[in-house]
Amino acid sequence: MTVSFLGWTLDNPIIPASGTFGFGLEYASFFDLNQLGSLTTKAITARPRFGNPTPRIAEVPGGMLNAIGLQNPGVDDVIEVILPKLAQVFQKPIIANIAGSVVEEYLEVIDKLNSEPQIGAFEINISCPNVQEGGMVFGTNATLASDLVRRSKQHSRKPLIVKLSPNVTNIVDIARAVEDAGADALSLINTLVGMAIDREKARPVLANKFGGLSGPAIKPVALRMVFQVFEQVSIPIIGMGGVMTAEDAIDFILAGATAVGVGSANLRDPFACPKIIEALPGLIQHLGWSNIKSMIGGAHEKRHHRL
Amino acid sequence: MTVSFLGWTLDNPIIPASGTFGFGLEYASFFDLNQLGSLTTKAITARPRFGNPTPRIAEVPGGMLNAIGLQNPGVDDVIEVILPKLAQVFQKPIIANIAGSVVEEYLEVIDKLNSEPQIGAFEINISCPNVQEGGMVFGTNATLASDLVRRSKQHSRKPLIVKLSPNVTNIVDIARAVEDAGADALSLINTLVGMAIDREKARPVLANKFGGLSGPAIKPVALRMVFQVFEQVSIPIIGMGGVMTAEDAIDFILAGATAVGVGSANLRDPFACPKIIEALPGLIQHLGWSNIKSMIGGAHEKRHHRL
Amino acid sequence: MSRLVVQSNQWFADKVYQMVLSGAKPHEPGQFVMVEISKGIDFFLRRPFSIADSKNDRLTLLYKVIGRGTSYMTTLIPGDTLDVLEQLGNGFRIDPNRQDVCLIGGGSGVFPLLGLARRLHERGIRPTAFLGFDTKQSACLISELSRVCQVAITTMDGTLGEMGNVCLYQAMYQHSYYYAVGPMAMLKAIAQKTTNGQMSLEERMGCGFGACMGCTIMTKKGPAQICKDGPVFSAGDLIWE
Amino acid sequence: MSRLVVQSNQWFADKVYQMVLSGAKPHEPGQFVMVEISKGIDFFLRRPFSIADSKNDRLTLLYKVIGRGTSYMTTLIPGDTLDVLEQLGNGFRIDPNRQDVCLIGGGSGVFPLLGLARRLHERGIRPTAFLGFDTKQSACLISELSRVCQVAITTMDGTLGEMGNVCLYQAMYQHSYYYAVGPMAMLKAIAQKTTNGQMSLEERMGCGFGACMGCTIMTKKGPAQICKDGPVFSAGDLIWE
Ligand SMILES: Cc1cc2nc3c(=O)[nH]c(=O)nc-3n(C[C@H](O)[C@H](O)[C@H](O)COP(=O)(O)OP(=O)(O)OC[C@H]3O[C@@H](n4cnc5c(N)ncnc54)[C@H](O)[C@@H]3O)c2cc1C
Ligand SMILES: Cc1cc2nc3c(=O)[nH]c(=O)nc-3n(C[C@H](O)[C@H](O)[C@H](O)COP(=O)(O)OP(=O)(O)OC[C@H]3O[C@@H](n4cnc5c(N)ncnc54)[C@H](O)[C@@H]3O)c2cc1C
Ligand SMILES: Cc1cc2nc3c(=O)[nH]c(=O)nc-3n(C[C@H](O)[C@H](O)[C@H](O)COP(=O)(O)O)c2cc1C
Ligand SMILES: Cc1cc2nc3c(=O)[nH]c(=O)nc-3n(C[C@H](O)[C@H](O)[C@H](O)COP(=O)(O)O)c2cc1C
Ligand code: FES
Ligand code: FES
Repeated sequence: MTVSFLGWTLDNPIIPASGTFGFGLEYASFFDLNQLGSLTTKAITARPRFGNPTPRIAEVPGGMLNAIGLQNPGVDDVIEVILPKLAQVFQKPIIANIAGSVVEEYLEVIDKLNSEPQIGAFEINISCPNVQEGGMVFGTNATLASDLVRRSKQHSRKPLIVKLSPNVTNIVDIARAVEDAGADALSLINTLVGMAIDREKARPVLANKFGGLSGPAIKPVALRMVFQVFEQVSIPIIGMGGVMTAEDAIDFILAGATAVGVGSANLRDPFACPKIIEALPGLIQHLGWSNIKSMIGGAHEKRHHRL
Repeated sequence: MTVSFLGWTLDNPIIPASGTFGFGLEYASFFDLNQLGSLTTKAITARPRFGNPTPRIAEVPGGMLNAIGLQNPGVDDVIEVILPKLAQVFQKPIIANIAGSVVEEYLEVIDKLNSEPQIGAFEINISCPNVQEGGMVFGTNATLASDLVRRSKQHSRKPLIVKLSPNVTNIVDIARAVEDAGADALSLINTLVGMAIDREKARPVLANKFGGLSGPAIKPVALRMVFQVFEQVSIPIIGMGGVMTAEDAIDFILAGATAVGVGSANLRDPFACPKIIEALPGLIQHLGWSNIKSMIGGAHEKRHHRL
Repeated sequence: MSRLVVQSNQWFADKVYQMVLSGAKPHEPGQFVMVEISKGIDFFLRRPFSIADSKNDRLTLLYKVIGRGTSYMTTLIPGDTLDVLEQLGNGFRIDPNRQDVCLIGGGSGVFPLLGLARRLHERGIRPTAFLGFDTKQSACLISELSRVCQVAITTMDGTLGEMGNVCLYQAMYQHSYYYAVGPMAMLKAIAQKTTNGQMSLEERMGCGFGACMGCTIMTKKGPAQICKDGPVFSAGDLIWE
Repeated sequence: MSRLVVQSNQWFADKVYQMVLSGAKPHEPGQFVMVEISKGIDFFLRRPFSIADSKNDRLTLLYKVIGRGTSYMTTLIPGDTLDVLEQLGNGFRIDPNRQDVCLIGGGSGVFPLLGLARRLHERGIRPTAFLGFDTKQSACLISELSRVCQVAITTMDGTLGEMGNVCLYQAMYQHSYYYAVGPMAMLKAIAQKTTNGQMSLEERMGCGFGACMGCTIMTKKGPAQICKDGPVFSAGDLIWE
């Protein structure tokens, strides 16, 4: 079940996705977090953010929309209050998801978090669809994306994962650009921009009008992007989008993911990750593989061997 | 229930979407086609096309993938064999969906169909994700799209609807470009590019690897694009993507659609369209509106009045 | 997370059903549960429902049929099981020394007041309940509440009790403390008169346990999650636009 | 499209269930139905199943548990209803003057042969059935078929009948005409020996009635839809790579 990722050995490839797992603390009352491969924090910004007005959540067929708007207590509070609490319930390296309105905000957060030993890697979020400034703007423009990644890389003393937006014409272009700019790994995908309408009130359900679509509905798009990017880049991929079961996780690994992010599934079922982790070994055996490493990219005709 | 669209009066806004309704003939054995507002044909190309190898179909959460690859008997057969048959079971103007590998192929089909009186409008398909050449290539590049539309417009003696691809960073850019190039209306959306993996065989389910995602899973993305485009263009929109019920159809109208395309739903339930048409009047009344026209764009803060 | 068994699921009042579940953990009045409507993805999110009452392993929910999920719930029959996330939220805080309290419920807001009234009654407190409904048909819980407290009723159309809006009921402001549950407009009107009380809030929820930040409101003490820091708030902490 | 009622739904052989539905239209052997697994979007597409037998308003399906849909089907109980698109496809063509015919079935391919054998029997034709299974446990329909025709069996592991692949069975090529249903590899092997017969094909289907072009194959007569122009084809019309 172990996989090598960014130089660490993950006990298993399952990593809760940013924004669906808070800072882990709520889930610690449900199960022992150390069962996880790693965990990704909610997006961290330089200063506290309240986010968008409510309603921030809508149910849609096969998934949900969210327009949280990067609510978080800011990097200082994360360092002073949250990371010490998390250290008591989770002893593996975590992934810190980082967001900002401008490049300088990303750099400020990186500078401050650089010296936190709990953090194993940064995940640069250039794909949040729910904020006016920054966020997805970086993720939908190869030049802006690669500039941000290059400068982040100069500041960062930890491996840099870049989380891509699926709301683009050509995901491979962006993936290549950030790889060239120094990214150590990619996370894909973030949410698709969608909306729901309250037909009784004849207005959008979300106060923010639009929100990010996640859940099983986006799995085919996510799989396709992981598959395409795997063939064109040589850095590892955290694949995510609609993973609910061990079967879904395996699909992402066969498409080319080294690790698998689990997002909205945690909200529906707080035990989603441990259930997936428990089911994986049996499934891998049933499918006739000896280990996860050998399965990475297994659905490609010419499978690359890059472990 | 009537709406004006391209100068015609549709008895109702429900129009089966291209590729899910063949050329109507199969459905004529299920119900009287004249109940429909109009109907859209399968894509027509200059010469017969066999399409992609099978499997061409996969089920995914909340929808399906298809990689038909524009199978059709070619424009000559459509004119000689199919349109006369269709004339016997459907007496309203139809929408002919047109595709091609190169601009000249589109123009050839338009030239040939121009003199067919059954055809009320052309729907230029610049968004088929399942062919190597043409198709989505036009729909994901504003310059190519507007060039194709401009030249099609010069040839066409019928109103021109342009069917957009959702696989783009900015749908509004493309919509504006084709409006400027002379499009009379827009259809959105075509399918999202996705994939499914056969994990037992460790390979893509579809012979074509990737396919077009349709069904309820894409409804939030489709609604968002209709909503965004409605605010930025002044030509009417046929909204589609995941419409299964009258409620879904109303959501698209409130988002800004003048007519509503029903696609995959027809495959699951051949009576989907007549059922939706039957349910609409009661639903409109329940929601407190006097007619459909007044609902178009009703979910926008500043509602445009463009009927 | 538990699998609870439907013991009964019956019509209770106009568009309102009562569901009794067994196998449940104990709950405080004011807490809520997140119910998985069915397996599969037809209902992706769980639905939040307040505890109407909780006794031994029995949990009573009262639910109004609003949309897809609650419509589906009416089709469940005894013996069916439901996956439920239990013991969510903070619940009402009860001060045994505070005797002169009233309960204010508007519409579905009356549901969680039943368990609260019973709990107060166990503690020797007999509050007055002011209940507001649209019309006689939708009125409910009156006989149940009458057993443990005094009940005063308003309906918008005057078909039962006094005519008008419950928050216009002057008598309730004579009590020194309140517990209020109901539509935002009602809560706001009450808070503008007095903030001596607790209010239970509702919002669309992604998780129900503090992970998704879907249900955040700004309070005088900073951002708060309705699902975790609430749903019951001190009226004085809330901010109204 | 009809709502059929489940009359029975029982284990039939290893991983194979038999479902009898009432309220059905009459069907020809070789035709198929498209079954809606459940309402809602948990199963977006219908599933195609051949008619194992059709009598009065009763339709018998035999289904192998393969994936999500067929697993779910095993949970249905008598009285449940299913939305079914009926009378799809062309069915086997029977020539009453052709007496010396054999049936060839591999795995689940044996299911539609039951109705065909019974129909041939009604017409006074008594074919020989050559059935191939993986192993004894998965063998089925032998006693049912024995009543209306002669049966010869092969299993891959030799646990029942002759050991080996059914299409290697030389005896069957002594018959002047065949009806074959089974995996593509089996059909191809047979077609390479002789094309004097009909073959029923399978493919993933979007609609089942000719609208989506999901099930197209190239034949010697041009493109054909398995769902509409088939599923039964003259072996001589098929093209093998
Ligand atoms: C803490 C809390 C306690 C509640 N207690 C009760 C109760 O005891 N009895 C009762 O009848 N109702 C209660 N509600 C409201 C109840 O959750 C909604 O009526 C229900 O979720 C509607 O589901 P639906 O599928 O029928 O509606 P739909 O409109 O089809 O649901 C679509 C989505 O919107 C959400 N949603 C719709 N209305 C609301 C709402 N008012 N609040 C939160 N989410 C909503 C649904 O949960 C779902 O995710 C409570 C809500 C909260 C937040
Ligand atoms: C004309 C025809 C007749 C058939 N008759 C029978 C029969 O009598 N008995 C029987 O057991 N099976 C029959 N099959 C195969 C049967 O349709 C599949 O086994 C079934 O659809 C699998 O569904 P699932 O949800 O369990 O599998 P999943 O793999 O979970 O299904 C996923 C999707 O793939 C499709 N699919 C998977 N396998 C097949 C397949 N072999 N053929 C077509 N679609 C497939 C499903 O319909 C569904 O859309 C027939 C198929 C066809 C085309
Ligand atoms: C409520 C919610 C909040 C999210 N917040 C963030 C975030 O802060 N940063 C980020 O990079 N992604 C965020 N995401 C995106 C997820 O991490 C993930 O990429 C996406 O939801 C797809 O995975 P899923 O389908 O498994 O949910 C959020 C998703 C949800 C549902
Ligand atoms: C099987 C299938 C074939 C399709 N073929 C075409 C086509 O030939 N031309 C076209 O413009 N769109 C085609 N589409 C796209 C649909 O017209 C429609 O835009 C899309 O499916 C979204 O709508 P839906 O979710 O209601 O299916 C096809 C869709 C399906 C499912
Ligand atoms: S509903 Fe998720 S934090 Fe409250
Ligand atoms: S399955 Fe749709 S055409 Fe055959």
